[in-house]
Amino acid sequence: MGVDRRAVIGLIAGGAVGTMFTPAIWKTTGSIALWSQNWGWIPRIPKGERKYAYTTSKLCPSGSGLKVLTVDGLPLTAAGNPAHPLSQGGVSALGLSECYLLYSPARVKKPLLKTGAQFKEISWDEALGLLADKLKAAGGKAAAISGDQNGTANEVISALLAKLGCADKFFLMPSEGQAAGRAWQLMGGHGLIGYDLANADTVLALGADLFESSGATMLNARSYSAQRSSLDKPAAKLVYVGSQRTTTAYASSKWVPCLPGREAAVALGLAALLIKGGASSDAPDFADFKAFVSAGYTPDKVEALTGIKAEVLEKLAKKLTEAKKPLVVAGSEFGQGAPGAAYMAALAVNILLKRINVPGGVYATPEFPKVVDGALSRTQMASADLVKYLSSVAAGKTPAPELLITYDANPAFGLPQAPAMAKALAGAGFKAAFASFMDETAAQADLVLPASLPMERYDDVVSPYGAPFAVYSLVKPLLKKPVHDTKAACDVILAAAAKAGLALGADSFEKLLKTKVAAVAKSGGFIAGKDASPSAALAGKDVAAFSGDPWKALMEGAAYVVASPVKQDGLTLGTKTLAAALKADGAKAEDGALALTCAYKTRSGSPAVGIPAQDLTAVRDTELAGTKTVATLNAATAKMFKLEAGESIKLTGPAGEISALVALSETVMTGVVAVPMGFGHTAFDDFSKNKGQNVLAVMTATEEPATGVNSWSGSKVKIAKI
Amino acid sequence: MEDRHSAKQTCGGGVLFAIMFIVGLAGALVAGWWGFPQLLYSQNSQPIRFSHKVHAEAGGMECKQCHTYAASGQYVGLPSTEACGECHADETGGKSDSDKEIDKLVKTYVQPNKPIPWLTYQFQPDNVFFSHSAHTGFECVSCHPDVAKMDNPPVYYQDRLSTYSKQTMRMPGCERCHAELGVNNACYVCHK
Amino acid sequence: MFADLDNELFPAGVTRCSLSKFLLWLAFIGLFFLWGLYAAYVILSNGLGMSNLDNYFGFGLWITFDLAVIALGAGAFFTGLIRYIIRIDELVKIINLTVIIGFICYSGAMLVLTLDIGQPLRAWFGYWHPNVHSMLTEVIFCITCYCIVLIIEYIPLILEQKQINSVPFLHHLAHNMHVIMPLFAGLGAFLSTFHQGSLGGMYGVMFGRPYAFREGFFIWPWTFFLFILSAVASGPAFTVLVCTFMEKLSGRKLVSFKIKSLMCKIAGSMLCIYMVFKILDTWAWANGFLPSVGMTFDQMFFEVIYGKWLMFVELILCGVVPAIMLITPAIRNTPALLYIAAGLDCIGIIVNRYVFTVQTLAMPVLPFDKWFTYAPNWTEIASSGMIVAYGFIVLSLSYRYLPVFPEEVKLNK
Amino acid sequence: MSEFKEFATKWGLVVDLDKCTGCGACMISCQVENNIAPVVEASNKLRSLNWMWIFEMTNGKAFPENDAAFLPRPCMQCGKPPCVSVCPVVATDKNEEGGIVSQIYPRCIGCRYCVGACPYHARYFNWFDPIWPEGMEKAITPHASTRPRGVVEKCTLCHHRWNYAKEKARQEGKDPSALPENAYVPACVEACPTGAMYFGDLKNPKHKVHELAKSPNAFRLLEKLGTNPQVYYVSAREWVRKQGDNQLPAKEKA
Repeated sequence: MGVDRRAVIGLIAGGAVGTMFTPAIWKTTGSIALWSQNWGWIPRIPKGERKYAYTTSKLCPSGSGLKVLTVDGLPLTAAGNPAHPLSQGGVSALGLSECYLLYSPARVKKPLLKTGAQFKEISWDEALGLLADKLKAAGGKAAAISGDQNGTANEVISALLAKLGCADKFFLMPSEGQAAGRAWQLMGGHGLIGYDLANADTVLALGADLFESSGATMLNARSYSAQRSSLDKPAAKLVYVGSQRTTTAYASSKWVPCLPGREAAVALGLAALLIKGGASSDAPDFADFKAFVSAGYTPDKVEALTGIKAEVLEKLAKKLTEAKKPLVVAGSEFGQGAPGAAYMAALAVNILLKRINVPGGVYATPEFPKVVDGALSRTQMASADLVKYLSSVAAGKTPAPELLITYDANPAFGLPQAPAMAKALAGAGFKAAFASFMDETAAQADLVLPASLPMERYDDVVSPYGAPFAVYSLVKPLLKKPVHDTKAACDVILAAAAKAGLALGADSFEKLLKTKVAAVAKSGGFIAGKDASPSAALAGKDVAAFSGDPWKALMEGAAYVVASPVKQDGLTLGTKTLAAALKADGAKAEDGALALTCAYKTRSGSPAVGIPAQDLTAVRDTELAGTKTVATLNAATAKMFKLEAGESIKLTGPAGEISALVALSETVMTGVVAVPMGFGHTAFDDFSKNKGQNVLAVMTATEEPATGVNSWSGSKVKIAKI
Repeated sequence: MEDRHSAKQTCGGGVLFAIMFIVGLAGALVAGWWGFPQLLYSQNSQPIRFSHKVHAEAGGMECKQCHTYAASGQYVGLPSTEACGECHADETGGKSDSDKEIDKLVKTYVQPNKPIPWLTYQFQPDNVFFSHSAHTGFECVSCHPDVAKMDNPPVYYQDRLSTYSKQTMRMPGCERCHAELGVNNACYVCHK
Repeated sequence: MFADLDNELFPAGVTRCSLSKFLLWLAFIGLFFLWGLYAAYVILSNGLGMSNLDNYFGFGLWITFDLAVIALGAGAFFTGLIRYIIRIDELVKIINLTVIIGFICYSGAMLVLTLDIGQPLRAWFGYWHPNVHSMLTEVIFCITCYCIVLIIEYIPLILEQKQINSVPFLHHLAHNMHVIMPLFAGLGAFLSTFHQGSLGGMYGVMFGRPYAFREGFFIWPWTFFLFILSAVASGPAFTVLVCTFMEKLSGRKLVSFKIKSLMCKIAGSMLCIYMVFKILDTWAWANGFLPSVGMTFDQMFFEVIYGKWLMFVELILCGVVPAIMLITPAIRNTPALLYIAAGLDCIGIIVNRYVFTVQTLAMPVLPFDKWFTYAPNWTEIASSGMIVAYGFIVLSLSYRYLPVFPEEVKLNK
Repeated sequence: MSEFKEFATKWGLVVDLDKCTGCGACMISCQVENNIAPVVEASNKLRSLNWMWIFEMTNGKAFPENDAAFLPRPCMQCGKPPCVSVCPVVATDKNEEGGIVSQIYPRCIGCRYCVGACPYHARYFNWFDPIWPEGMEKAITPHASTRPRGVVEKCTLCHHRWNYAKEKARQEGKDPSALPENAYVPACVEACPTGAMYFGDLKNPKHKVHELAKSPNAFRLLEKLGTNPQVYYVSAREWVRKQGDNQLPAKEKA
């Protein structure tokens, strides 16, 4: 062998020494470290130009204006639009989610037709043809459920049903707005009601979770904020009456614990005390009212009904009397299911306090003109009760519809006694679901029509419930084209209607909205802005009426506001209805049953949206522990039921049962179990699915005598260890 | 093996060792300084042989005319396909190399309105925050290659491991200048 | 079979078990090693999320393991110090073993650290971009340097292997290295003292963590000095235990009991000094520092898992008791009692490292926060086990082929 | 321990705990703004990354005497940060005007010493690579680079927004070092519906936080440890203020 070991060692040694003096090792080491910051499987951030676009949130019920950051034309993050009166720069968890939800794994990407147990993808032409055929065939036996609470889309759908001859089968998903609207009508009120928190100096929230689920939540929160500089004493007081520390209770100066569903009794108790203190009203039924509350709602009786001590109630009444601008807002602790009587009683207190259509009081706001022939008005829509209808279908008293259209609504998940309701829905002949996400309702539909999300379509937000002024703003597409093969649902409805020979007078929703804007702009209102604050206008400041191109202004994210209330005549205190509705009040609870309350948080999404992926991080481990719902009781209640923290329990209602883990917290009143809402999805994506259980399943919907409103905020459950 | 103790072997081995050591050393130096960079960097050319010279001299265009600062100054930006299309809307049909290149541009990008995947020599990684608006006092060429005089765009060398462009200004470069000018060198001035 | 294949490789004059038996033993240890290797792969390919560490417990089993083995490996530097600098020549009979144990402990600790840091590809940043204020920088530099020193100390031992040593060049190299070994022993002692201290300092400087924070002397918190003392108090004892364990396994006498007793006398003396200071420190901490930040001694403990019993085990049962046992000649000279005392000594130091790592992090500092608990999962256990297996393998090979114990031939005649 | 210098500008956050509802809008806006990937197991708070986290406080009394509050916790941007001096590789520093504690992801080796050192749990480690649901990576922002697994991250008070504000000031020919109030506001502060958070230069008397931080209702978390945070809290409730730091039982009685 010519080369011996030494030579090889020499070569290797020389090579090694040489290599040390080249960049090979050092540069490679450095490059590897640089590589670790550029791993190909981790997304890169966009580099293009940052711009802002303005639109309105359709996913958040508060109707907030959004300021959306875009890079290279793609919407990335949403913040509150500071110039929009309903957001004033604030944004809720749902509003925040509008950008990334575009890419949710749960999105429906193509029209789907159910064949057997499976969905198959079909073309839009097929889908449209099928829908048109079904419309033609359904005749008067159709029904529609809309998840939109206020938009012009409801005009389109209700007009379609009217053309089919079943306008009475147009339903909204239950909301406070409907129940409050119904109550207002029963008292002889006109217009929609709203609450002027910004100008009030004492706000009493009766169950109404003002910053989370009740009314124009963002406007409420911003009004609250403006009254508190954190340096001086707050310019207004906020008292929360409810069975648990809700979002609103945490920000209140006082939390007055009260059994769930008993808001009416509190209000009437206060009314009795106010009248005793000299309050009166020129309402025609004042005398009857006085007699009714004086007899039935003395502090002692109220204490028995609500758990509020007599002296506490008296203090509350005193606070209201002493306040210059008191305001009482009733609602449900979870944004739905409060009895009509609660709203009526609270409105009656406001009437006694002379707080109707005055700054810092309750405002009746005008409805904007309709633009679709045959459409229902907001007031008319409020009268149709979906829970009542479906209960009747479930009981076999009313035939199931042959065609059921659901629009941005998820009734299979979002209604009380959910399993029973879902069953009633399943009985419909043909179910066409306009859905952006594969939700529980879409999953059981025959035809799923993928709907563009607000950032992909034109839409509008019209005076959300609770706003003390009429307000109109537009939703516009921020993307050049939808992320998936989706269409704006209303465009599809208009096209299908035309195809079925039921033309609704417009061939695109965008054009229809232009007509709507033109009609709205004639209402003598103004564009809200820095010098044109609706709250200031309500307080008496003159604001110049708008002139100019309203479409252009609204497309830039502005809000058109009418801040003049609807005059009231013949307003009553609703004594007769109240008396009838509350006849059963005070009935003894069943043994072993516990009052159930829920907490709804926008961060846990909504029935039609599911839990937005990024919001999940804000869901607390006191609501959801892994995949388990957490039921919260205080130590005293737990002791009564011999429960300990961490134990598994079963909660049973008349229509179903759910399981939960026990957590102890003194933020819930004795005798009440609090279960978070918005969990328990069986559809959607991994961020929603199999997370906790749906508390609506154990709720009991009860039809209130006289008002006809179905309520479930006072549900009771049986509780047992498992 | 057995004869490794012999003096001759040791002596001869020593010389051989030294020779081989030098061979190894030289080989490693060549491999490390010449071969290794070939291996590490991929060489890429721009999607279109764009001549800055033609545009700057013959066309009389300013740098900023195409490389407009974005309103916020964050990203100097490359011209959009539309901007190219303003002048090069139609194919020239010419036979010269330049004409063919223009036709390639028109056919591949302008007409279907597709973004041109230009390679950015000074491309900074995501973790760098750089604002052109804070550096307006400098000539472009104090950091960027002086392409204005170039007829052919320079070759783009990309580190295969780190994916960085070889020409990218690296942290010590930024730091040096900041230090010399007495500008803050705190981490977050340039990182995000 | 191949029973005698490697006989030629054994140190002169000793007998070893058959190769097949040895291979079987290695295979058995190898299983643990491979399991740990798989765990390491799982961690490196998916991220540290595969371990049971979490937002509250950034440090867990691995850091405890590191600190413990580094403390127990302190026998190397301290025995070296005494042997070469103070010149207690008798220790030459066990010094090789201390070097091997030191090498295993330190190289093992560094292996675990590469798993424990989230970005192993950037591990060298510690040298390239050091923060001179960080105790961890001191640790990184000292451990690396000391590990190199240990390698340098280990090499001559490898070179003394019968076959290797027959090469004149290597023989001379080994000899020359032995000659300069006192230099390295000194250097090692310096480096090791420093990083044992820095490891303690790492905790002592965490002024946001009242459980661990200590005031101190110059730039070093008291834990700096306590960690040095506790390491030298346990290292020699651990060496004795390992040696005894090897004797039991191999069935051969390796080191005379006299040497073991001497080692334990050294350990015991150091433990006495350590306990005095440790108890003083604990007292000052409980009565001086804690009240100054509004906390009480009782608040530092939680239920059983982080209960006060841990502290009593550490200070009394595994501190004062073995200290007394080891400095009492009568007890120390009874083999069983000596081993028990040495064992308690080592356990005490492990408990110390554990509470400083885990309890420090478990203790809620914010008044509205709560205690969280931590238990390692299989990936952490397996990868730590891998290091133990690695130690067994290195030690087994060294014992079989290297003249580790100068007295072995004599003792087994 | 090294000492840290004072800065002419000290960005400070003041949270009014009486106005905080615990709604979580701050957490979500932070999450989206700073490209923290959503995780399916996000309700596991021991593993999720929350630069902004909301603690629950209670006065410890039984119903109905019970009172409770939420405490949003960003990084405290301590004047003397326990996390900075411990970092072995200078991946985190407090070296810029404004006093925001930086955290440089490409430099971090992931030793988690800073995580252990921070008593506020403000530092988070990337246990896994950040993976967005397929397609959702199109909605990540240009504000913060994505972090690979194995590095530590934390609240930066949306430092990028400060950079943008300075950029804007430069373009408008204004002094970027003298920003008016609200020219720079972190995402959490912007998103807070009830306006519980205030932001500005603690040293600038024209900024509201300057006065708020001096309010008798103001306090900081764990002041006794000497971390000297730049985040303040205010509450009119004494028990809330007291829970900002550990109190010896004897002192509580006094």
